[in-house]
Amino acid sequence: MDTATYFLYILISSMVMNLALALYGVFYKPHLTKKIISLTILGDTANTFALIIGYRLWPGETTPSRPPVLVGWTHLNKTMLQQYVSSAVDPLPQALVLTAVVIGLAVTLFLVFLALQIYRHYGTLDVREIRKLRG
Amino acid sequence: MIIEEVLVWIGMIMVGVGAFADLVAAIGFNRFRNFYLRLHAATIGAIWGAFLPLIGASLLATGCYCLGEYRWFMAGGSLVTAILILILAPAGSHALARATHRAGIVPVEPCIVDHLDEKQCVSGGGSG
Amino acid sequence: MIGLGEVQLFILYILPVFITAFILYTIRALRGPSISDIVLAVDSMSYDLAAFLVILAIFFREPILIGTAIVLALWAYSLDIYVSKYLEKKEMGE
Amino acid sequence: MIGPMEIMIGITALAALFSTAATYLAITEKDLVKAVIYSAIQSTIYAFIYYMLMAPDIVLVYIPVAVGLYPAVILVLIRKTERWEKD
Repeated sequence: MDTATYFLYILISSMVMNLALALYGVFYKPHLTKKIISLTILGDTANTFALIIGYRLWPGETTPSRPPVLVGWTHLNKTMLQQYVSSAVDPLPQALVLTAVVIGLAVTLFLVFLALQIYRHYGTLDVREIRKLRG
Repeated sequence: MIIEEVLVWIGMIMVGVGAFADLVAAIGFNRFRNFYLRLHAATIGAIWGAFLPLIGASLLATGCYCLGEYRWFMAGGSLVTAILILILAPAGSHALARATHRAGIVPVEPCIVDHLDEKQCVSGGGSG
Repeated sequence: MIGLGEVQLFILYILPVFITAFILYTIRALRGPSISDIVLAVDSMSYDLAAFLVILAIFFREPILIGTAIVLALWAYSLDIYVSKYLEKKEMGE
Repeated sequence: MIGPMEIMIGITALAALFSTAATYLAITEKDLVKAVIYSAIQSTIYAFIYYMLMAPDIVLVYIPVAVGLYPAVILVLIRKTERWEKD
């Protein structure tokens, strides 16, 4: 196997481990604040998967792949444009992730104030005690 | 043409010294045994490890023609980052040390006299 | 005349020193005994990471990558201030 | 064969391994303030991974949100409720 592919497999395996740990935190931890922290980690890991899909390996041995921002467009000719297109990463997952990060912030703020109201109403944030208090 | 080469050499030397200072600060973070002792290592890591290589990167980007037309943008960005780190890092460390001493969560261990709070002073804390 | 190849080779040689330093910083940040140790370690790690990002931008020859370092330095400082205000037992707005 | 491309992707993989350690500590920590700060370490490492995946605009948005605003908001929540997670 190629060495770069091996390192990419290590990266993807670590991200899968992060996803499993965050899902464990969301499902099995009884405290609501810990659930919110795990939910932020879960969202960030999903965004990282979307970015890994759009990544491209280096086109040459010493020419790195470029970010999808066209710098120096004032004196542009056709060969420069061809070289840019052949070495830039995919911009579509980055646009999607840019939206998802901000929406995740809004969802987290809503959950934080919901947890605050739960604490004012029940006096605790433990899920087991809240379930006990309901009846 | 000689001035650009001198700028690139000075920048490379500054980046090398910054990397070495980074290593020294990281070893100090792992070798010191108390929070108030680790503040010294944090000082080295912030000034010699971040401010100096940023200035060196600014000089290197100024002198290197090979970076293209946008090397002035790179030099200005790294210079602004260096000046911000020079202002912000001591302020942040000082605020954190003051809050830690007021909260009293870390005992002042190699201590001779503590004028702020006498109860936190652990006397005879070995050879600090 | 020093070209880009010599500068890139120098950055490749200086790279393991930075990597060792970041590994040691992360170890201290993960096993610090108190909260202040963790925050101090992540603070110093963020400042050094800003310098490392600028050096990598010179290696990649991309001027658009410079702007991330200044953002990282500023918001690591804000993390310091938040945790200090929490430790001093004050509300966040004071 | 180790070239510059393999070195750069290797650094990214190493950062991903450390982010897994930070995530494990953030999930299994009883002190919630420590959990928040471990989450901040994980966010810093993720920002570095995004940088190495050539997404500087994502880094510009992600650092203020995940290093700056998430710990502030969750520290306000912990200040107003309770700090320790009971077993």
